[in-house]
Amino acid sequence: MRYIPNSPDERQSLLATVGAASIDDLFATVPRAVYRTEPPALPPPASEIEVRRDLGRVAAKNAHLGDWTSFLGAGLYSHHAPAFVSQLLLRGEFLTAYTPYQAEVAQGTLTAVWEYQTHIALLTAMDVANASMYEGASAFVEAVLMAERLTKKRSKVVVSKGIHPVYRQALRTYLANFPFTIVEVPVGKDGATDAGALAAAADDTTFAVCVQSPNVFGVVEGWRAAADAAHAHEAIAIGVVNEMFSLAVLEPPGAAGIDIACGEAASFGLPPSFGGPLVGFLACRDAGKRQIPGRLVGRATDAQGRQGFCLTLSTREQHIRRERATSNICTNQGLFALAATMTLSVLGKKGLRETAVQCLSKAEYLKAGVKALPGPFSVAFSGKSFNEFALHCGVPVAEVLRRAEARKILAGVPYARLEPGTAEHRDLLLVAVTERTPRSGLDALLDTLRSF
Amino acid sequence: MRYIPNSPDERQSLLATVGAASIDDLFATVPRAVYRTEPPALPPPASEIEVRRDLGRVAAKNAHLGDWTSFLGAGLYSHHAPAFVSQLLLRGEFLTAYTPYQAEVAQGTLTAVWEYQTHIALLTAMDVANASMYEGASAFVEAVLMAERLTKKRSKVVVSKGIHPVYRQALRTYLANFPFTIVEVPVGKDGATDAGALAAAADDTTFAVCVQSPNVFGVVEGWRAAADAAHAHEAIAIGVVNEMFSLAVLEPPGAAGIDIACGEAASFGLPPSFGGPLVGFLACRDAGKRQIPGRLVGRATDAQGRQGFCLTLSTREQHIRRERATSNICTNQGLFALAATMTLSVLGKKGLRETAVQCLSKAEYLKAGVKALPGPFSVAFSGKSFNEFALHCGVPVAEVLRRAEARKILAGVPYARLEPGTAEHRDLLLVAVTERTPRSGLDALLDTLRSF
Amino acid sequence: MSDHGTLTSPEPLVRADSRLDRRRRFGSLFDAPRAGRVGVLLPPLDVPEADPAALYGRDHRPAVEGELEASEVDVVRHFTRLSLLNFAIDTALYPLGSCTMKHNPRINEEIARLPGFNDTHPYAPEHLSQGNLELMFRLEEALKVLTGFARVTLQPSAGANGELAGTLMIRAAHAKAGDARKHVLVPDSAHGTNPASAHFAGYSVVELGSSRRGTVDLSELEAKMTGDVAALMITVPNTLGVFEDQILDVAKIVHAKGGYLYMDGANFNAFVGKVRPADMGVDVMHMNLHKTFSTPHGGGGPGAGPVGVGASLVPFLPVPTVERAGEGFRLDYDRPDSIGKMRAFYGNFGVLVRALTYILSYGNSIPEVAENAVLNANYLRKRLDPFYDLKYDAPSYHEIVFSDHRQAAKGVHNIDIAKRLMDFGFHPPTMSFPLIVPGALMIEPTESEGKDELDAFADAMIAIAKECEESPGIVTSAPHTTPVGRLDDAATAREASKHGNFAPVLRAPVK
Amino acid sequence: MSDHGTLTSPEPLVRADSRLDRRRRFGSLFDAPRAGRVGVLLPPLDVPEADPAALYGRDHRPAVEGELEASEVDVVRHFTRLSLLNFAIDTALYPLGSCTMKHNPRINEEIARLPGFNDTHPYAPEHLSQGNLELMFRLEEALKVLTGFARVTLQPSAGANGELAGTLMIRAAHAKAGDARKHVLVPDSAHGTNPASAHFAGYSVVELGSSRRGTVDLSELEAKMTGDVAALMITVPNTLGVFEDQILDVAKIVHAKGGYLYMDGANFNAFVGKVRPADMGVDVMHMNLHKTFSTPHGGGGPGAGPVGVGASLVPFLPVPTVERAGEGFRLDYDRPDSIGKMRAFYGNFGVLVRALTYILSYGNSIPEVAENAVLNANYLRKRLDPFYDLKYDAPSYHEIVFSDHRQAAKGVHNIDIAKRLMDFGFHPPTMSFPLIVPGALMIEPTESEGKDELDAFADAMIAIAKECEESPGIVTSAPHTTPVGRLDDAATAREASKHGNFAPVLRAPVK
Ligand SMILES: Cc1ncc(COP(=O)(O)O)c(C=O)c1O
Ligand SMILES: Cc1ncc(COP(=O)(O)O)c(C=O)c1O
Repeated sequence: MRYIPNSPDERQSLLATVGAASIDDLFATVPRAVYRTEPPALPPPASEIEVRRDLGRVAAKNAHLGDWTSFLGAGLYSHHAPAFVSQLLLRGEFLTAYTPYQAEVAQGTLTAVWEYQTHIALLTAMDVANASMYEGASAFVEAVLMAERLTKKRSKVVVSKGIHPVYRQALRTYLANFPFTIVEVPVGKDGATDAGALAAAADDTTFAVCVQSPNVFGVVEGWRAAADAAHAHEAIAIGVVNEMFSLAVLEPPGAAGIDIACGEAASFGLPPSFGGPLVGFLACRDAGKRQIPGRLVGRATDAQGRQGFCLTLSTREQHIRRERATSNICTNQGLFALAATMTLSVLGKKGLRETAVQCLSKAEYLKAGVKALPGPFSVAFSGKSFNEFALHCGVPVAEVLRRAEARKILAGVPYARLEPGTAEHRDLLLVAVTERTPRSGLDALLDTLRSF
Repeated sequence: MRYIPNSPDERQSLLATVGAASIDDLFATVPRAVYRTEPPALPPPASEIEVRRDLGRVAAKNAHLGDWTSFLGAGLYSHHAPAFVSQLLLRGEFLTAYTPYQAEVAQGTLTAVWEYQTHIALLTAMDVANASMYEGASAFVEAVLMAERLTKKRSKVVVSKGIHPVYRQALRTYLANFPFTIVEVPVGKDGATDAGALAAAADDTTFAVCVQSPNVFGVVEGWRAAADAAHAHEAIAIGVVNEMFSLAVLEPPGAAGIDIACGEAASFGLPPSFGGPLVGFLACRDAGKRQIPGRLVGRATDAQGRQGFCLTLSTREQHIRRERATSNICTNQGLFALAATMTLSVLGKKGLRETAVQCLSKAEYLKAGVKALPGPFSVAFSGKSFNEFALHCGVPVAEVLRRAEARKILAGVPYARLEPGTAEHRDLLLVAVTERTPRSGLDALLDTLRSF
Repeated sequence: MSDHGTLTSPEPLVRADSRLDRRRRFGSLFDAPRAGRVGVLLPPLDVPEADPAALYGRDHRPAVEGELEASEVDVVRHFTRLSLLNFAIDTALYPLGSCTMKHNPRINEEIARLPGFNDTHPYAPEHLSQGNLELMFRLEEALKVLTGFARVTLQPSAGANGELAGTLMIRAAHAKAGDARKHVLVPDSAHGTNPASAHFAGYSVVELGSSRRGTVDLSELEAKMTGDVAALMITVPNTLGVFEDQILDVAKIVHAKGGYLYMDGANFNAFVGKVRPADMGVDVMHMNLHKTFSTPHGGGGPGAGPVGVGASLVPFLPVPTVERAGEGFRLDYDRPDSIGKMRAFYGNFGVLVRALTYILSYGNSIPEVAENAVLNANYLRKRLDPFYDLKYDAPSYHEIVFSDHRQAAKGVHNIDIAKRLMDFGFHPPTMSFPLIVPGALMIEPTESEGKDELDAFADAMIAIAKECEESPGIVTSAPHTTPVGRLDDAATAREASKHGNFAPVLRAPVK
Repeated sequence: MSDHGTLTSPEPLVRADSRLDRRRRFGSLFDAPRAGRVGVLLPPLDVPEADPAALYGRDHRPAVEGELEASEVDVVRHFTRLSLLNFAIDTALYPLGSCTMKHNPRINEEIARLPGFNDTHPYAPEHLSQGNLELMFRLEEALKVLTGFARVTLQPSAGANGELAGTLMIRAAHAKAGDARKHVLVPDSAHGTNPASAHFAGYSVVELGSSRRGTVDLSELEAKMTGDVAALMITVPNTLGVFEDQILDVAKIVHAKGGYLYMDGANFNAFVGKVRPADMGVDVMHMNLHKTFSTPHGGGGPGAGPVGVGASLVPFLPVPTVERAGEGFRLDYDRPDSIGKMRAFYGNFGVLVRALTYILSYGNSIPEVAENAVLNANYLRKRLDPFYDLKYDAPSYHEIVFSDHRQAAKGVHNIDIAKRLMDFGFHPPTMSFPLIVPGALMIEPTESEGKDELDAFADAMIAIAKECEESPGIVTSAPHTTPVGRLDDAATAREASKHGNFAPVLRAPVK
């Protein structure tokens, strides 16, 4: 039974109406050779009491951030999640609805998506944003594919190594079977992409030039180098952001020549949830909107002049265009785009700014503290940062983590975690703060480092 | 600001409309001698981040039952709470509505209350149940006061000492200023109220005879002795229940001559929450309904013949009858009556029975285990029980608790906790189980006892 | 989206078809039997199964006849659909006077649901309950700061229960002093629970008239405040929303005769943080945490009714109190003069958690609550004054009590106006009291409404006032848009009170 | 309460007044500017405040112009009101074909919200993430049991992403074997994501026609299955709800030519626990956890699209995989032939938690899911068959695809029937595909609907069929009871696609 309402009698009466002698009759066209009458090798049904006991124990084996002082970031930052958000997400009308194909009975979802598009467009200073992508890395890949469509017959994409390694790995995976070459450009001493190398790498076969800011090392490198390099060859400039609060105090991609902005918007109150579900975003200039992947919501009017919202420009999508669609995406991250929208709504202009200033201030405090340390630690790059920076460790990073752990501190993310198997940056620890990190936590980390 | 929407400008415009120069003007009729212009001596406003940190730490100082094997009961039993209940209780339409004075916009609440009344009436086999009382003890007091109104000009209430001591204390408190005498009747060797003493205590000045079953010692004593004692003198028989699951396997008060049933219904999925909010119930025979305290919901019809529900028999209540009302209760336990109703709805006939049988079986297993012990422990009373029994300890009860605690076991409730300051039953530990208590927990407790 | 604000051009007539609409279908689960359906799965029984029939013999009950059989899907949908039939603060302004229907912050719910609070047993050892005792201690301290009282008991389950506790303490104090008294004075404007509580404390109630300004009539007070009067139960601001400007004299008069001044704190929202009741000479006062301190009313409850008392009443507080003990806290039962217990355990603890969360959230800025509550009420007064009668025109605080005097001339009464408001999506005001205002419309917006929502409500009230002039019929026949129209509650009460006629009026019959 | 079941006597005409009703008022928060309002309070900054303007110079941004200013009350009410405009499973049957809109158990939400799962970071050290790794390991094991595959990757974010991952693995396998191929065969009945995914994996799509029975046409398959074809993407049961009874031959034909058989597992609900795809010769298959395994669709997502593969494709799985390591578990990145990563981190972990909770809840009784899903669909087919055309009348499994053929004769099309269903409180069926059924009405009730709800839906469909005969106008002008009527999406698309015309169509303009 569990979640099957019908009683045995009701099932019998359905069977009778259907005119079948048994359930098996309904499966008559399944080849007997593969039709199983034995139950699968799973345990018996578990009651809520048992599931809570079982999975409660499993959950207890993890370190949850609430119990620790955490400096973990590297693309996923745990900011404040307003209390009302997770409670309103439990409303069945949001939780248990499907994609709003039928506008008349989905105005709740549609209005919220339109607001999400607006928030993303405002933050990135872009014209148009879509209804969400899976997460940052695939959003980046979709942006690159979109750029290729926008620039006919080109084969090269120039990618800064300041972009999160995992995003670059995903790009290699998706592009494996296309005749495109990926050229990666290193970062300089300041941790920013080498502008010269970037310009040099771009040519008339290039369809996109891609950078991230703040980049994977936390360095704020801005957008202009990429924009210039791209536009010198009529290529598309792609800007990646995965700490959206930075856009409350830093020049947005749309204001600095970037053509497509993409990345991760989980900073807006999403629980980290071991890395998913998150919410990817993709925004572009008006010129690109017909090539944008995923769903778009637009404002519309009914025959009585009542206004509402509905899905639009659907001819871009797979259910109509099939293999010629702008993407294969169908289900996206609706509920978590809604969570981000709720959070942004209550943060507002003022809350965005205050949060960003707090993040910056705490990171600057920590950087200053590190610089003042006698020991084997230093700030790896000279570039400006926002709420994260790369800590250069003169001792094994693993040892730093161990000592911090003893004090209930998660000291940061070793760069090695981002690119297992490569030898680069083995001595870097990425350290991130948010408005939730108390000064006592910052001092505790500095103490730990001082102990070396 | 916090939860005040208006901006400073908006407040100014309101002030202007009102025609006041300042907020202080609005408080002009407050005697200046007591009007304070200094902020109160409280800390500055705390953000959600700070409140979570602060009160999260406070909460962490408690032993929460999920982390322990708990045998705590003594009037409050933690049974299974279906997952959907606490989530649906968060729906603003239930959570943030007031008492359903206006039926047309409160059919949700009214329908649920009517269902609650039905569940309570069915369980107790009574004709009518009210919309809820605060909790068991005050429900018991209201039942006694109701009995007095139903039997004119009588002055004595006979009360079994099998009734939870706290309920009896509350009775003494409420009755302090009425010319009534309370006669308490002890329990016998079997732990049940001495039937002879009960009959002897009742006379023609008696307006009520009150017993509890299962009683505070967990003994199932049934209702007939009280019913007979009361009815011999045309007094009202009152039956108290605070473990409602017992009614799934035991003769209900309404079927055994009890005139008013009352007590605690928290067993139906309410979180213990350190003893409140809980949900008291009061049910009676048809003859008593005009004297019932609290709210009642009835079925009604509108002019178009559409059916609905509304508050009814309100002339009993304080907002109309003032000092001649059947009670002073106004706000009751609506939301938790709803929680109990949701839980009962999904338990249904089958779930009620299964749960009760599991409780009984586990308690019997534990009792048998205790009886088989060599050491200084025994089952204190020979009477039958349901899911709780009194353990007689030949060693200090405190020592038993201590040793159990070391094994993450809350061994039970010392009777001394129920009646601080008196010398009775200092050697008794009340041990309760529910369907949530795993056999491993039962065996662990027996092991602990064996260690003596 | 439908345009905001303006109330022009009602929508064209459409077939509502609500009987066709599954989402609007409603009714009791008991009306739609689902024989054989199952909702809950339990773990397999891991001990030998006991046989209740054998064990209990003739006391055995085989089944609870008439109980439901439903699946989880049925139940989740039923209650989700039911919720859609309710108005609530979360959907719109809810001006139910005297009930202080303010925003219920969700952080309160989150904190109260922490397992460390929610999943704790009142009889767990004290050393394993230190967090709960600390929380109660901190809440009492905060309430002491806001009221100026010596102690506050958190035990009463709601306001009325607090009134009873307070009155019982007064009675105990007089008894201890060998000065038993018979009466309690209650103004005619008081809420019904006041006289009822006084009665259940064993007092006879003497009613006190109100002055033309709606406040206590001092001369009448002088006259009635005899040596046999235990206390005056006063409400400040009173239920007209008027502040007792002579409260200090009132206190003097009562105290001069050895009486206690009890204050009903249901309207504390009007001056929290700006006036300490104790400073006004109040000896004892209950607070409704579910009003002033934002704990949700849950469609009927729960509430919590802490009672603050001056030094002279401290010995009589209910047991247990929470006391400091070294680093930690303990429960104190050893209070010989205590009135005893108002209930089992320590109070509606979960409500206390929410209230402390709220107090911490505002902290020392809490006077803003009172200031904006009073400002909002006065704004509505100003906007509605031209359209509705105010019987008492003393300065308003947190609420305003209009009457239907003017509309009644057109045959429209407060109840009609209330029902018509529903068509505009607003919950009606309070009408059942104060009894001194016939056809009362008691409106309390609270501080947590913005100008836009206040204006929408005022626009609706004004539109209705116009309808009363131009087309009273649409008002007297309202509501038109609710799932049911006005219910014949008189008929229901008649049926319900008939002997032997309890089902299906008051409950579902056993089928 | 309105009587259950019967569809007689629609209610009298009433003025809906929804523009007057605050609760039905809706629109974007961006439409009602609330300058100066504040929603969130942060802790006081406890370190020296940095000055972004000074630090960033010309890269500094002073403010996000156009962003909202709203109070918490405004926001909570806005989203609560918005929710009231949605249909959802929690309010009524939701027969959106191919989407498997089944009951979403609340225990799933509770478990997924445990801080131990919800508040964990993907880059926390592995030894501090053992619970998460164990959960993923156990889910993979359970899915292996149900599918019969050698391994399952949990990384893909949704079904389409799983399709891409699966196709990329096929491509990698052929490449490794030095046998690069150009085409992928996709039946004309397939969901749009199939050809789209094949395309994004770098293949050209060759369409395969369907037989008269709606199944794959074997002779056409034989003809098109050349050595240049990498795979056939098949859906079982297909989007007509018809089971590929010749699936074993299909597999033989594909394998004989060195191709892989990809199965779209979106319809797994029709046979979960009763047939293991691997046993049918399927080499790779994605599952939609947000369909078969009850994770909520959330109005658009998130989903999760695990992909099961046979032994030959295991080397190509995305990294990392979860492997046993002594007592515990570890992430394995050292897989040289891996296709790499489909996304950051490890997948939609929170969705995985819900799915495992669901699988544990059913355990070995999970075949009942498929049995009842198929039974319910066949019951609806039987009841509706007399009123609607079935283009393909092969035996139905979990869904039925009717057409509007008969109604079209009266000028009523599937879209009209869909909109009219809304007036009855039901969400419409799927209409956008399968493309081989013109005027399709694809109906999937799922197992979690009881007879009463199925009957109410059937009654509604039948009532509409009658309306199509007797008063088609009421159907073609539907819906009549929704907050907005049919929106002119053509006009919106026209506006939206115009150059430079993005606001206010696609977003709010900066005011
Ligand atoms: C003025 C007044 N006094 C007392 C009460 C009674 O409080 P409660 O409902 O919490 O018992 C109320 C609320 O109904 C009230 O408005
Ligand atoms: C048959 C079929 N295949 C594939 C998909 C795509 O799955 P998703 O939406 O999870 O990407 C769907 C669901 O929309 C579907 O119905």
